[in-house]
Amino acid sequence: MPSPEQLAALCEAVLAAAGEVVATDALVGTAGEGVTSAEVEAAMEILRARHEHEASGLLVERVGGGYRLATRPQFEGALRTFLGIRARARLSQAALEALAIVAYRQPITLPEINFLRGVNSAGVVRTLVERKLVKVSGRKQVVGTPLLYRTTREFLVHFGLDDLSALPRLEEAEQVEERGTSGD
Amino acid sequence: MPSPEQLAALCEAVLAAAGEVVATDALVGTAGEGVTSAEVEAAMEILRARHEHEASGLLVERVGGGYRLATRPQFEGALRTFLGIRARARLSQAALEALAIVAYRQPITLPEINFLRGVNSAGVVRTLVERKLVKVSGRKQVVGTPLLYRTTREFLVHFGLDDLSALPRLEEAEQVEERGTSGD
Amino acid sequence: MDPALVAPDERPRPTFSLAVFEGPLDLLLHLVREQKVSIWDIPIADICDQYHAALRVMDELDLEVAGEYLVYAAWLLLIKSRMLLPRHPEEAGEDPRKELVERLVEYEKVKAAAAELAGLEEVRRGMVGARAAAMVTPPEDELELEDLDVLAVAEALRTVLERHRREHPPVLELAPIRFSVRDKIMELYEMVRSQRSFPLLSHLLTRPDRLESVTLLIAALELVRLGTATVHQRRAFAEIYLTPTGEPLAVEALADA
Repeated sequence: MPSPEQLAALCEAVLAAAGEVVATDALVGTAGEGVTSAEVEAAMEILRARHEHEASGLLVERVGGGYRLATRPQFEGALRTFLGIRARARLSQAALEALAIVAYRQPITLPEINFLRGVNSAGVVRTLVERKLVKVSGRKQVVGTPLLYRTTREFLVHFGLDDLSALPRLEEAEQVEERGTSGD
Repeated sequence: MPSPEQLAALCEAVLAAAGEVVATDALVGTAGEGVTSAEVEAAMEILRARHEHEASGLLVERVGGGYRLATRPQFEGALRTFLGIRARARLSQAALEALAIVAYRQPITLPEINFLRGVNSAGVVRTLVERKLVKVSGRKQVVGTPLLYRTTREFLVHFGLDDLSALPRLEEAEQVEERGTSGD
Repeated sequence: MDPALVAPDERPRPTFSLAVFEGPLDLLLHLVREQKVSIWDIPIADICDQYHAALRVMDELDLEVAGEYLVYAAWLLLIKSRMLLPRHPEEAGEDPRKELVERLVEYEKVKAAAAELAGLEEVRRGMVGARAAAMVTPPEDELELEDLDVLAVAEALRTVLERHRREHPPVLELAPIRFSVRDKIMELYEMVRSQRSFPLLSHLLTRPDRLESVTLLIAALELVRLGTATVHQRRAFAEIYLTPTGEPLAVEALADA
C-alpha cells in the first residue's frame, strides 16, 4: 500500500502525463488495488499544498469531478514570450508545404503557389522569407508581373544539400516508403 | 531581476507548458532581459534538486541540448494502466542495430548500413525516419549519390542523451568477445 | 546442387529457428561463439558445414532474406576452399578468413551498441514528457525546423500534389475531330440525290461512331437549311426520311461549315 506521499507523487505523474483534467475515479483506478477515493483525495491535498509553496511554477486545480496540473497564472507573460521564441525555430505544416512547392518548382510566383495549395499562402511565404529559407528573385513577365520566389543558400545549408539537384526525387521518397512498409 | 527561486519556478512553468524538451537558449530568452545562461542553469539546478528532494512524481532531465520535465520512470506501470495502449512500443532488434550504426557512424548511407548489418535495412531505416529518430542530411558524393542519415534531436531525447558525446563508449572488441563467449 | 552445399546427414539438425537471427552475420556470429574459440581463428570448415546445415531449415524464410543468407553460404565455401590450398610461405598471402572476421568483429560492435541503446530505452520507456495546462496553448501542428529533413520536404510536396489532383480532376479530354461536317454534307447530298428518299434515322443509328452520327445529323440539318433537302416523319419515333428538293447544293455556302 503506498504512503500518502507516494500516492501524491503517483497522481502528479499521472496528471502530468495527461496534461489535462483527470477524473478522480480514473486516479483511483490507476492507483491500484485497494486504494480508496478518500485516500486519493488526501494525496491530492498533499500535492496541492506542496505546489502552493511559492517556489513551484505549477499548481493543482480541482475542476469538475477531477484534478489538473496547471501553470501558475503569473507566468502567462513568460509563456507568451516563450511561444514566440519557439515559433522561430519551427515551421507550420502550411509553411512546409509552401517551402516544398518553392523548392521543387522554383522560380515560382505566389499565385502559382496559391493555385497548387488551394489556399492563400501569402502569410506562410512571408514567414519563409523572414526565416531566410526563401527569397524573391525577379518578376515573372506576365500580367501583373508577380514576384518570383526561390530557395536560398541557407535552405541548402540547413538541409545539407550541395545544390538543388540533390533534392530527393519524388519517386525516390515514395519508393523508400513502399519498401519500408513491406520490409518491416 | 528574478531571484534564482523565482527563475526556477518560471522555467518549470515553461517546461510544463511545452511538455517536451526546451532548448537552454529558449529558456534564457524567455527569462527576459539581462538573465544569463549561467543564471538559468543555476535555476535549473535548483529545480532539479527540488524534484529530487521532495516526494515528486516528476524530474528534470538535461537532454538534447536542453531541459525536459518528465514523469519519474518508477511510475511506468501506473502510466501504462492510465494511458492504456498509448504506451510506447519498444524498438525492434533490427531497428536498434540500424539506429546504433547511424548513431555511432553518422553521417552514413543506406548501402553502408546494409553492409555492416549484412542484410537490407531499407525498411527499418524508413521506420526510424518515420519515428523521427533518424533524418536525411544531404547526399554522399559517391556513385549513385546515396542519401546520408543522421540521428535527430528526438533521438537524443528518446535515449536521454544531452548530445552525441554522451553516447555510451563501446568496449573494445576483445572485451566484447570475452563477454560474448562466457555469456552465451 | 554442389554436394558441398548439402551437409552430411549425421550432422545434428540445428535446434534453433533462423527467424531469430537478424541475418547471415548474426547467424555466423552465433555459430562462432558456440565454438568458444577466438574469433581470429575460426575453424572455417566446421562453421561452413554448420552454416549450410542451418540453411536447410530455411523454408520458413522468404526469398529476399534467403538470398542474403545464400551470398554468405557461397562466400564461406570460397574461404573453405582457399584454406585447403597450400600457401607458399614466401608469398605470405593474407588469411582467407580475414575479411569475414573483420565483418564479424564490426557486426559484433553493432550488436553491442544496439544493446547499449536498448538498455537506455528500457530505463526511459516509462517516462513521459510532463505537461500542465497553460493559459496560452502552444500550436499543435508545428514542426521543429532542426529535425526537418529533405524527405519531409518531398513528402509535403507529394501531399500538396495529391490534394491538388483530388480537387482538380483532369479536364474532360476532347477527342480530335475526325469527321468534318463539310464532308458529311457532300456525302449525304450524294446519297439523298441518288435514293430520292433517304432513311436518315436508320443511317444515324447504324454508324459505328457516335461522333460520326452527330456530324451526320448536323450535316442533314445543314442540307435542310440550305434548301437542298426536306425531312419528314410520319409519327413519333418512326423513320425520318430525307428527300431532295431539286435545289442544287451551293458548295461555296459550305466554306465555313
